[in-house]
Amino acid sequence: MALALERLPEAYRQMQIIRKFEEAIRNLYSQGRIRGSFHPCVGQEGVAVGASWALRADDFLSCTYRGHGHALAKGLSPRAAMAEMLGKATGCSKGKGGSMHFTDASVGLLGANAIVGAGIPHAAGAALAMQLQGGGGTNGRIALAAFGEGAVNQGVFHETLNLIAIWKLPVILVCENNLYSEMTPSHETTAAAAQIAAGPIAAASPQTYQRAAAYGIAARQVDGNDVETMYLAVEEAAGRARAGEGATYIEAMTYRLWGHMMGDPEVYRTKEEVSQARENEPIVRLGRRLQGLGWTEAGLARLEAEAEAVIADAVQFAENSPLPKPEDAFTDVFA
Amino acid sequence: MALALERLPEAYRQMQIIRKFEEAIRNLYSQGRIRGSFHPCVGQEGVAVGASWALRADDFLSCTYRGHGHALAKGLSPRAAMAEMLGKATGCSKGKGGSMHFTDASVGLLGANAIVGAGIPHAAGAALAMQLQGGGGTNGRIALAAFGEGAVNQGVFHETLNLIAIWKLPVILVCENNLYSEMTPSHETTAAAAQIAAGPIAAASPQTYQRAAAYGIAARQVDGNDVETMYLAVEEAAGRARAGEGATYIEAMTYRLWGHMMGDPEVYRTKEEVSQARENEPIVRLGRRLQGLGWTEAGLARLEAEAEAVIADAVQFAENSPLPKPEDAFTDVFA
Amino acid sequence: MPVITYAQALNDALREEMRADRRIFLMGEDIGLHGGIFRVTKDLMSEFGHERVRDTPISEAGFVGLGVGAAMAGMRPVVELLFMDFALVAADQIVNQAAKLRYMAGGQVSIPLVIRTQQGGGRGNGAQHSQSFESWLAQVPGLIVVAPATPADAKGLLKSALRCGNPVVFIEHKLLYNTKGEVPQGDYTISIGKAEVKRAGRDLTIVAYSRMTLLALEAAEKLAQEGIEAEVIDLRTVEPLDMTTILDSVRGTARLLVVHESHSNCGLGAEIIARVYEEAPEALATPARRLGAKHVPIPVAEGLENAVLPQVTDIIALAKGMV
Amino acid sequence: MPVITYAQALNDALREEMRADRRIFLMGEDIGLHGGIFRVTKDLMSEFGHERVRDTPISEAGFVGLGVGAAMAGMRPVVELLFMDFALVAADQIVNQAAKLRYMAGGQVSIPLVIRTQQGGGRGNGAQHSQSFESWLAQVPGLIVVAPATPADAKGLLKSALRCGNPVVFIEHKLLYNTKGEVPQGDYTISIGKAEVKRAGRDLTIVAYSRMTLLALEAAEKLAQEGIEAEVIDLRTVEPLDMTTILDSVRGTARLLVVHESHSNCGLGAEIIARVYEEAPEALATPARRLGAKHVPIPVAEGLENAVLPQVTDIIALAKGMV
Ligand SMILES: Cc1ncc(C[n+]2csc(CCOP(=O)(O)OP(=O)(O)O)c2C)c(N)n1
Ligand SMILES: Cc1ncc(C[n+]2csc(CCOP(=O)(O)OP(=O)(O)O)c2C)c(N)n1
Ligand SMILES: [Mg+2]
Ligand SMILES: [Mg+2]
Repeated sequence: MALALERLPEAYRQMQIIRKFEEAIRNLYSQGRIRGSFHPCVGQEGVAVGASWALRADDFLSCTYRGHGHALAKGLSPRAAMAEMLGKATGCSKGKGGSMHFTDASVGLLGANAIVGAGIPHAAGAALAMQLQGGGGTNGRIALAAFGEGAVNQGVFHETLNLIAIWKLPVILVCENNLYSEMTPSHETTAAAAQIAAGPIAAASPQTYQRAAAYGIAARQVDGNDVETMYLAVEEAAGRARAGEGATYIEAMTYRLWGHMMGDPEVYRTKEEVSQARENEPIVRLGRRLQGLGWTEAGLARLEAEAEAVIADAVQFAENSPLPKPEDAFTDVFA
Repeated sequence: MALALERLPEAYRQMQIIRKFEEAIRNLYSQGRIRGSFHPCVGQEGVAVGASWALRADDFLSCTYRGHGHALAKGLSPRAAMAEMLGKATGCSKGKGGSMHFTDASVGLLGANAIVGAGIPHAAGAALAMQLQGGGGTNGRIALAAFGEGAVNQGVFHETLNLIAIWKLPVILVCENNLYSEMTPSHETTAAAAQIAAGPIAAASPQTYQRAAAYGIAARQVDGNDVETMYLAVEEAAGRARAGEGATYIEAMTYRLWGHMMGDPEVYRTKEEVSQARENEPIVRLGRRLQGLGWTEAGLARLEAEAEAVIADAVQFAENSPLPKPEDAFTDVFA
Repeated sequence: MPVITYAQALNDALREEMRADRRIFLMGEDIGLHGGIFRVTKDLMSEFGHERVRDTPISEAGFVGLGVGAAMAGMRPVVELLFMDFALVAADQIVNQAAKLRYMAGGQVSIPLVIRTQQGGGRGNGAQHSQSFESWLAQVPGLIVVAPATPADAKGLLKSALRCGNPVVFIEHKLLYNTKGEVPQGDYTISIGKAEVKRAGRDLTIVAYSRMTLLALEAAEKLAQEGIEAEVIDLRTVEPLDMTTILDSVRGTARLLVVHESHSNCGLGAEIIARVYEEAPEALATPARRLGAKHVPIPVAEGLENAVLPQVTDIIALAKGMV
Repeated sequence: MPVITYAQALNDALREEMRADRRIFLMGEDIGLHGGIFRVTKDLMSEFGHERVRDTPISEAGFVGLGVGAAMAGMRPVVELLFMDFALVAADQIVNQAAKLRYMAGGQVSIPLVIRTQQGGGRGNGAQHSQSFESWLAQVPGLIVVAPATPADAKGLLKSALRCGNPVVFIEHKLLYNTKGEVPQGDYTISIGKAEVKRAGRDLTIVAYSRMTLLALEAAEKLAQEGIEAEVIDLRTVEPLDMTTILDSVRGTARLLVVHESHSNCGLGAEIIARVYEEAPEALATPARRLGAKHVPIPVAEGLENAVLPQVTDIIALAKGMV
């Protein structure tokens, strides 16, 4: 089922929350108030919201260091997320995990992962657990793994796809193809089946979904910057998974509007490419769509302001939160 | 070019040498005179001889613990090989490597490998070296990696196939599909593209060559028990590689007539399946072919006796060879 | 008490725990119909079915990773690595994932994952099939590492591992599977982190674990014939270390020899020695010593392999040099 | 002598050696046009071309494996792992392959492969991007492991590594890249396996390497203000260990403190301590001590990370307790 029209404003607001979250971090980062690295997902909010919203609260999700959007859309509190960024005791991981490891077990967020590809088997394993607990069915619950297109060149990606296929695991694989892996255009490092012509969406990009097809996993490419398309694709995949029909691979074409991380000089792409991409980014796209449905600029600005307020509150909460105590470093290793 | 008719008797003799080599080891093993594990290649001699013979002496080869046939066909001396089996100082690796690590740098044998999949990037790396030394050409030399069909589920297989494809490396990938990985039928553990029907050669077997095709690598399945077919396939692939046209993946269908290793109770297959396979094994096949070309049973028996003599000599050499000295354990770590 | 093999003891532990706890399931290569290369999972597939005893592809990183995910989702997976040496293809999932995810999540998730494997040399399996990695794994915060020497300890520790709720690397030894010993009937556990004095003695303390415990005991018997009474401590768990038992013993004997099969360099021998000097420097009358595999890959030929791996004669020679 | 950064020193070493030896080529992520996240391979692609400076996919096992094969076929590959933590996805190729193939072949092949990487914490990069693995790698026979602390040592050791004909894990530190120091002009090398006394002192010996050398030197300056003169040895190579330099120093100072960033457990500190007690037990007036990372994953928040990683204040406190 498609994303209901009456939820579109909410989706717009959710994408704005993610955008403002990243902007706030950039701001704090440039003030030297955030440690470690920060991999912004600006421009990829459509994938995050479309994918997470098509899941149930008790479905599982694993994502990457660039997964703030997925985490927030799945239900991680912006306060706990922002406090984690600032290394506070109130952070979702008490300051231990930081930007690359957002986790919220209460909303099925198994965790973001800083090792490329490594989170994919975790989602598959959670799906296997559901299959086992459901006595061969799925127990109603499924798992989604989100990863970048660079991950398709990591061995564990393949090993896991094969396991998912032979065991018919209720998994959804969402490849967020933003065309680059760090500072390298992914088509330079990613081979694809020769006989299949480049798709319509991004001619130069590798067709990673063909890799999944080689395991007999249903695989397709979609426009990830269109939140409704994304939602529908994941919704359908979730239906298949819950019905015991196995996994679906969704290659969501998108674009990373900012650099790979703070400090990226972006030598690998032109300014024109980026400004062209801005025309097609998910928030602009959904804004146009809402205007088509009768929303005014003022109405959209109100949604944006609401998002702004959510993040301002999160920042304030984080700033006012206490630091962890040094001795807290020695807890949470074992259950 | 096809394997010249006048070389067929020699090929028959070479396959018999491999067969007798394995039989001699089984014999010694059952007497408790060989340590470690032994993974016989009996039934797979056609792949070994067809593949190795289509290479030049200065081409590179990497193979597996089940690679005695490849090693001998590539030119490893049966004496040095048998001495290695018996842990003698005259062994190809001075008793340090044993059955699973046959190496002969002088004939391009980079080494057998006891880690599933691990030798594949070594062949690719040697091919890369040739490409670099040839200034972007292949310097006339190429590399072949032989591995079992179980290896296609190991991450490094995929990582390497992608690297081979994007860098157009002069490599030949020979998957020896003998239907089983240890005691497990490989089709139970190996997913394949759903839309492609099972091939004619072994309906139940996974179509591993489709995995290669997903990287744009030319890929096909051949009858590995027919040494001429095998030779031709590798010969053509070598031509492509030398011409800078890149890699070829050859899935060679074959059958392991003995157990996975000594002591395998073979609970996973029926006696009928094995005896059926005996009709189709490479030595029987080539024998029939030679008879069609006018060879008599006596003529074939003579070739077999020659092979027997080569191995008897190798065993004698090995038995008469000295043991390594304990202090030799501490050399050969560093160059 | 019935006398059974180490392999059977492990098999019993798995069966009993699987009957008691539906969350436990197994993944590994050839563990199903075949019952495992070393027969540890014999007949478990027929009792518990294909769902709970899963033959895997040769994808160690993949199925260890699935184990991590399934553990986070409430199951108690047991994954088998056929040889410890293959931990290297799954190293990221073991070290970066299983060991760290709970910590990185601030304690929100737990990873009750048991990684069973066997290690060690002595059979001529060569450099890629004979390694001992416990000293490496003991370096990794977030992992519990056990290495039982006897059937009874193997069974009791495997039960503890399955109940403890944390990632455990459970290390068996290829040469122990056919060894036999008395095993208590009924349900019992051996505590993780508790060493055992397997032989009392006053002259020196030999600390060992896994197969080296048997060698240490054999050496102790021979030393006794020469009037030297060695106390043999079997660590059973190598991380966390039971320093209490070690220090108690060393305070009595004033001499310490640690024996292990992993390479000496940065091994548990060095660790235990460093801790004894930190925690009870006054206790030792002679410098502590350790014996591990020599610093070369493990060769195949018997004479070479014996030169590299610790032998009973090496233990005796070292012990004699200390008293 | 010109003063340049550690990153520039490495860049110079690569450039000079690549000019001199056509067998050298580089593989790694983003090393080409971008010049590497830490700028160590800056401008090398423009000088040496795409063939010799190769941007790779995110396939560490694959490209380390290609490096092994290319090395056997006569090249001198340098592969870069962006973070040491990623050695875990390539662990089989490093430990089972690069380190062992020569030995298993009875010396027929050689593996002149340099694996460059950076490790360590202090930047809040979290548990999967802050680890130090030198103590693990030092356990692996067949690997040479170097970890220079200064620009001059970095350049001289990288040149030695590229010429030595064996597998070398060349460990840089993320917090050292921007540090500066004098670097000799022209061609020079620093010998693998040679430690250096970076500061002379009579009261205690502090052994360190990589970034911990800088912390040890800072601690020594502060200790000097209190009248304690620490001798600081920079190991530079952690495998093989230069025990001669360590023992010479300890014989003079009678006190030993080892500082490293890898976890304490089974770390180089324990190893060095065990060797000193084996080789010169009479030399020490007080028990030897070591300081490594605490036994938990590396956390992100500053106060937590500082509690886990060795700090200058920790070194000072330990040193004071010893003299
Ligand atoms: C195994 C591993 N290798 C390398 C890295 C370093 N790294 C972090 S992000 C990244 C690029 C990933 O690209 P992609 O999968 O396309 O995801 P994106 O960052 O574009 O979302 C790399 C190479 C890593 N984290 N893990
Ligand atoms: C990484 C790794 N995992 C597991 C093994 C144990 N093992 C040895 S042979 C084998 C089966 C390999 O099957 P296949 O690739 O089909 O080759 P075959 O033995 O049939 O020639 C397995 C699982 C190994 N050697 N390496
Ligand atoms: Mg990307
Ligand atoms: Mg097979």
